[in-house]
Amino acid sequence: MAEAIQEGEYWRWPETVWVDESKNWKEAEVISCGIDLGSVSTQAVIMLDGELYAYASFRTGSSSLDSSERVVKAVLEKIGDLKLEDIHYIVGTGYGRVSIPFAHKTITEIACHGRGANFLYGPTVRTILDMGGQDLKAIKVDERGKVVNFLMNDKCAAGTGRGVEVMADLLAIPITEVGPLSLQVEEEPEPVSTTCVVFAKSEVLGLMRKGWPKERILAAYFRAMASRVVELLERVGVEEDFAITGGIAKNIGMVKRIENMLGVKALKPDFDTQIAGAVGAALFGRALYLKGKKKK
Amino acid sequence: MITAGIDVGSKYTKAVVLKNGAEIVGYANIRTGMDHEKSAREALEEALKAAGINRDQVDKIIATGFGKTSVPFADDEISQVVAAGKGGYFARPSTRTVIEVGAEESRGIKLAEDGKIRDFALADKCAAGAGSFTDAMARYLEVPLEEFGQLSLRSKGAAAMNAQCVIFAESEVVSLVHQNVPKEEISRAIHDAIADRVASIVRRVGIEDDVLVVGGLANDPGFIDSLKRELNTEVYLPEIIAPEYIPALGAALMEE
Amino acid sequence: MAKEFKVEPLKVWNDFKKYREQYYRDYLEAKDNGAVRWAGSAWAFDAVPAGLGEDVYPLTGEPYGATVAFFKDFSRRALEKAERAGVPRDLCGYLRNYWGSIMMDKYVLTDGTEVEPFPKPDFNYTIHICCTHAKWYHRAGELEGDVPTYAVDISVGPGYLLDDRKINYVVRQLEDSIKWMEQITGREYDDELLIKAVLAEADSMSTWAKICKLNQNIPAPLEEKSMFTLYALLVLHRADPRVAELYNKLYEETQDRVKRGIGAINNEQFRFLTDNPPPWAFLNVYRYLEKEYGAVSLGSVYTFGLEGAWLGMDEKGETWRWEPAPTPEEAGVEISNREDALRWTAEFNLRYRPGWQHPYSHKIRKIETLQMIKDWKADAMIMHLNRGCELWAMSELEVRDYLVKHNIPVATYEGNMADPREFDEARTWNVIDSFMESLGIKKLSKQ
Amino acid sequence: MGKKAEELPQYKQFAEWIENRHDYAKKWQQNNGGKVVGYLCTYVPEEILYAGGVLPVRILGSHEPESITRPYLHDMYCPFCHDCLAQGLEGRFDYLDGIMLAQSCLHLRQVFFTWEERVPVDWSYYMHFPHGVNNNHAAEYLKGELEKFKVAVEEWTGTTITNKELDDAIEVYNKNRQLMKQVYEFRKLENPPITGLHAMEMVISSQMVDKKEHNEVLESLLEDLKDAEVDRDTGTRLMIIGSEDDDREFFKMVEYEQNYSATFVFEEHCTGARYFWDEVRPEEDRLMAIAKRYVNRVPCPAKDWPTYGFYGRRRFNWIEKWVKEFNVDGAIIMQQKFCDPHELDIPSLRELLDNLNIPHLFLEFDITVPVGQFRTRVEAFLESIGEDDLFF
Ligand SMILES: Nc1ncnc2c1ncn2[C@@H]1O[C@H](COP(=O)(O)OP(=O)(O)O)[C@@H](O)[C@H]1O
Ligand SMILES: Nc1ncnc2c1ncn2[C@@H]1O[C@H](COP(=O)(O)OP(=O)(O)O)[C@@H](O)[C@H]1O
Ligand code: SF4
Ligand code: SF4
Ligand code: SF4
Repeated sequence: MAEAIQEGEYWRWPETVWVDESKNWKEAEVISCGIDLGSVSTQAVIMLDGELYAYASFRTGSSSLDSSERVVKAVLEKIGDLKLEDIHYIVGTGYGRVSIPFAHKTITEIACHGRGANFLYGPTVRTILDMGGQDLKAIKVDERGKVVNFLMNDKCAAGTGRGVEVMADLLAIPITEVGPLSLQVEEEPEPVSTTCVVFAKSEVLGLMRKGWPKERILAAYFRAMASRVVELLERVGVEEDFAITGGIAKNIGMVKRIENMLGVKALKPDFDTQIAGAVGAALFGRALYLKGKKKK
Repeated sequence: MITAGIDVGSKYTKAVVLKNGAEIVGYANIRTGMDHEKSAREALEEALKAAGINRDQVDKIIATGFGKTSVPFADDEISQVVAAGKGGYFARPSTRTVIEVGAEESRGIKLAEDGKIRDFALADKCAAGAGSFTDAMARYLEVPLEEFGQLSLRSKGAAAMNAQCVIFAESEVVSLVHQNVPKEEISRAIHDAIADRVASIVRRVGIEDDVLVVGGLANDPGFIDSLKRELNTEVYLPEIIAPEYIPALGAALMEE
Repeated sequence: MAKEFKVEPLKVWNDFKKYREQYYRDYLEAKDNGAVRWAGSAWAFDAVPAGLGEDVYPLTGEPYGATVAFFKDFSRRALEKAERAGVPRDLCGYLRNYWGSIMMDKYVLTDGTEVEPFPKPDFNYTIHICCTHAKWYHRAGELEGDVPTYAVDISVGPGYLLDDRKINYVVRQLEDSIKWMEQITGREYDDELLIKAVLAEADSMSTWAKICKLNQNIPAPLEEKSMFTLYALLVLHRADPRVAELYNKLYEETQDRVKRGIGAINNEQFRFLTDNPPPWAFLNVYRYLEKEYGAVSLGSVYTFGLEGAWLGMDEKGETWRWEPAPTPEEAGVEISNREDALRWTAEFNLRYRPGWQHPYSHKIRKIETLQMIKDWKADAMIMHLNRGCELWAMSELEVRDYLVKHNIPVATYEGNMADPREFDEARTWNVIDSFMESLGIKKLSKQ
Repeated sequence: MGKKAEELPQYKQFAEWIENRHDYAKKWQQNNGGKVVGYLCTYVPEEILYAGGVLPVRILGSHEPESITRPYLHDMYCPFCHDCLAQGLEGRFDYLDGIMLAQSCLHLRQVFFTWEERVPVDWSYYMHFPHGVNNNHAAEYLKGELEKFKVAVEEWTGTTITNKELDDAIEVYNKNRQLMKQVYEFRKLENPPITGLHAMEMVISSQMVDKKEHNEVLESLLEDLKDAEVDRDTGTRLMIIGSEDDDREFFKMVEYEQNYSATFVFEEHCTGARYFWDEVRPEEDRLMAIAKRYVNRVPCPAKDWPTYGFYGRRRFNWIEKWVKEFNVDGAIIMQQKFCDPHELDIPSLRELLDNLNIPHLFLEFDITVPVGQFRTRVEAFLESIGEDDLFF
């Protein structure tokens, strides 16, 4: 068996910068920006009159200031001639929202994911699961994307994005591949008994020593994670349509298991699920800008 | 007579070679790999090499540590508690309380005057009271482990930290970093948190002088400093050998 | 080297198993015949509802919760169901299994058969000793759809400090509760049946104490793992005369075993006590100790003290007496009417059940435990730091500290009586091995 | 226009009392030559102590992490009781002449017994106290316990407690309750001149100082409140429901340090209304009058369960009433981690609030509050109640 113990960089998920070249910001009435400074990833989204225009998604570094600057710089560079001052309104959200110096206002990631999912998946969305780096949120929204009810996981970070990263490292499998690989089991194994990142690690090592193939280990781990997620979801009550946002929505192994346990299919996204929070923030930014103008 | 003790820890495997139950002639420490047996063999070979002793000269091999059962070539195995107790007593006979803190576990052991174990307590299921905590946090703060402890010593005070859990501590640390709290204070807060956890376990057996701290985390001066403050008593480190070797030493001592 | 003792299976074993099986079935099927069903804590005044008729069937929640816990898969589903409905994980493990079972609308029998729907009681009848009991059934009643609940308050302090005024407080409530039951069921209450039940209750509980006492012998004729099965009838329905009869049979057989030197395990070389409800899904802890170390579990303040009747603390609160408490007959008390019967059952339960005493100070449990170690000639104490029950967790660590100060070796392992997810086998074996090694006791295989 | 509400000197006084609780008690001891008793639960009949010339002070949280209780207290006992015991073991209450508990939850009981044994104290009293306060015989039973208690206090202090002294004590206590209720009246206003932080500090300080002194400050506060100038935005009107909670940091964060305006208009917990809402109704048999007060007060969930023909929770009737009278927009259900009595009521409480159409947020408290995590939850909760104009 491979010596997987060295800390690799397998957790590194791909960073992205994207611009819709067919649009021209100079024609827009309101340019708004949302920045989602999460514990693991940071996104900046720029919208023109409420339409998606450009975004960047990076890894969060140990200084939030640098992270938010880096990501905004990246997206502006990609656009080319847009400057920070040209943006009418910037809303910060996410874990580090309070330390984004150039944000005009901060709004919680819960409201932003609600609003963002409403935009990205359409107004039929009622239940949203946001699976991020260190927390889980189950959110219920109305037809406008306004939060009706929500729950966050408490105290134990067990079973979140960070956990998957640790597993990827441990098994020496790139993070983008752990999901598909975990589905290559003939039969679902018993879930690991703890989703605590620290202890799951020892448990997983134990399974490796027992000679379990990697796909089986991943299946056992994801199953345990999924059951925690489903627990949270069922506590708010799942209503269709159901959507998953955040980074782990890209992990098909998790998505499939959650769907199976819930007996509900998640809407299929055709965009980057990690940007939902920043999209919501940018949309709120536009609303706030217009509201301010009306007052004047 | 030559004996060898091998301590297969969750992160590191240590081996100590002992002559006549009294003289340490070789030791080695390697990262625990996937294959425990292999790690144990490698650690032993390195220690033997350092001692200049051949494998067939070894009379007895005793395994301990969390992987002790997967060392088929060992003649016997003993529990970590007894190993750490024995090793601690040998290293410092005036020891009455041994505190062992490894990568994922910590424990407190109370010794009688003759070195017999009077009582012990194991920390419960949470990694927040052991070395992995500092490992994770040092990585997060992008500071080498060796410096992480020094940082703590330089701090003027501790940042306020609520997290009782490694993972949440990580998010706490994120927010502390975001608030531009100096790394020194964060480091101190983390060490205090670990010391707090360790102390609350060791207090179950009662703190009696001398207190000897062993296991890998004992190398971390920040932790030792916090622990002293928390327990409000002097604590000692083994002088004859680095602290992480004490359980392996204890295992090697089993045969006298 | 380990001595060899003769061992023999218990003859009454199957009778006990059968009673337990039938009990859950009776409760399930009672409604088919128009009988009365009630549910409540195993601490409830079991004898009192008996006056409603010959066809009254109880379901006690703790043993039911333990039965659920035994079937790991069912239990996991029940616990998850409860948690998803927002029931916190740190609440009493039995209660979570019980609520979860109601929420799934599934009832499990002792052979693991799952039956739908969950059989609703006509009423809940309980007491309140930990923070949980009354509220457990209160909420269960709500979940079941307005099943009325009655909880008797017994917050009168430990047995040795009882006085008439306190006993009256409980008796008055019991009287009220009879009227209440009459209203709920529309039945007329029969005092004769009450008297019979009260006598049977005292008989069952005292006889159990006598049986436990026989374990002071070497070799111990019983070990605790089997006693968990044997004592179960007390928590199911100790006021049933058939239960009293079974205990008398068991008592005879155990006496006989002692006379003939029959042991519970063949290699007894180490005697230990425990202190808390065990992790039900992991009774192999006991098997491990037995097989690897020839260690026999003699019992615990839990198995002996939950429903056994003992003299307990003396009037001064200084000495604990592990002597069986007298039945009405032995005490020369005649019970001829409702008042007598209620007074007897109130006082008997409040005064003589060690389990009632524990929440009223550490001192009681400390003295009690140390005395037990002496009387049962135990070498050590192995404590289960049970996250599943806050009542038995109370004073536990103080007792540990006290025993260590008295040079009694103590080991502790963590777990949960009713939540199989909170038990770590490897860790537990590690604790046990470390403990035994530290006492200089080697595995039998290595001797 | 009167003074600025936020700057009222009485608020400063409350906070100061809390911060200097130990100094206050020590000084009181010196000045009055009397004894100070620390108590662990609000079911302790303080009137009797007070009548005996003893100052009862409540032992409340310090909110500092500690590592000294785990040798004695099980991990799964609530953080509040770990916090209380830790302070005892650290000697921060070394001036106490006595400690006492009126039987409440198991967790506090263990704290009491460990304290009694491990912290030197001259006098300790464990009072047996009915748990089933909803049953008809509870007051009678309690009265008997009060008689024993009175004798014990008399023996300890070497005095006899006269009817006159009992009446005086009852009067001081009742007065305190009335005055605090009058302050609460101001919270019904559209723009209350008192925030939850100050209201809570008012109640907590009342548990730490001589009620006579407290009454004086309350009276002057009531004067000032009449024309106090409110210059903060009330925002969302919140109610807090739940376990013991004296964590002022949390109140500060919600009312003063986050993104949206919000004001607590009611605290239901035992450092709030549950403590003082009910008065002693004088009757000839003083002890019976006191017994009835404690049995009939807004119950703690530890004691609130059905008996006989009553199948509800008495506390819930109060909650319903307060929600309406104080015009509450949303509720925060606040629970000490591992607090069983509350945990057992919360599923039903949620149903109650749903039926009342009151949105609610559940938070679990520890010794220290993770302000960052809670901030996000609270802000999101407020966003879900208000901020409608972001959607168009
Ligand atoms: N391309 C990908 N494939 C699979 N998983 C991914 C991918 N990108 C990110 N993830 C997962 O998503 C997590 C980050 O989620 P995210 O929502 O960005 O976190 P946050 O917003 O809390 O910082 C990572 O820890 C990783 O597990
Ligand atoms: N020089 C050092 N400075 C700080 N911490 C150290 C140092 N060396 C080891 N450690 C800590 O000790 C831990 C390993 O301890 P060890 O007792 O060898 O673990 P185990 O036996 O559990 O594998 C590491 O996780 C690390 O946190
Ligand atoms: S068990 Fe693991 S995830 Fe949970 S609190 Fe502890 S370290 Fe954190
Ligand atoms: S916590 Fe313990 S005493 Fe209370 S109901 Fe549960 S098992 Fe019984
Ligand atoms: S918070 Fe709950 S458990 Fe803790 S002392 Fe109060 S009632 Fe008891």
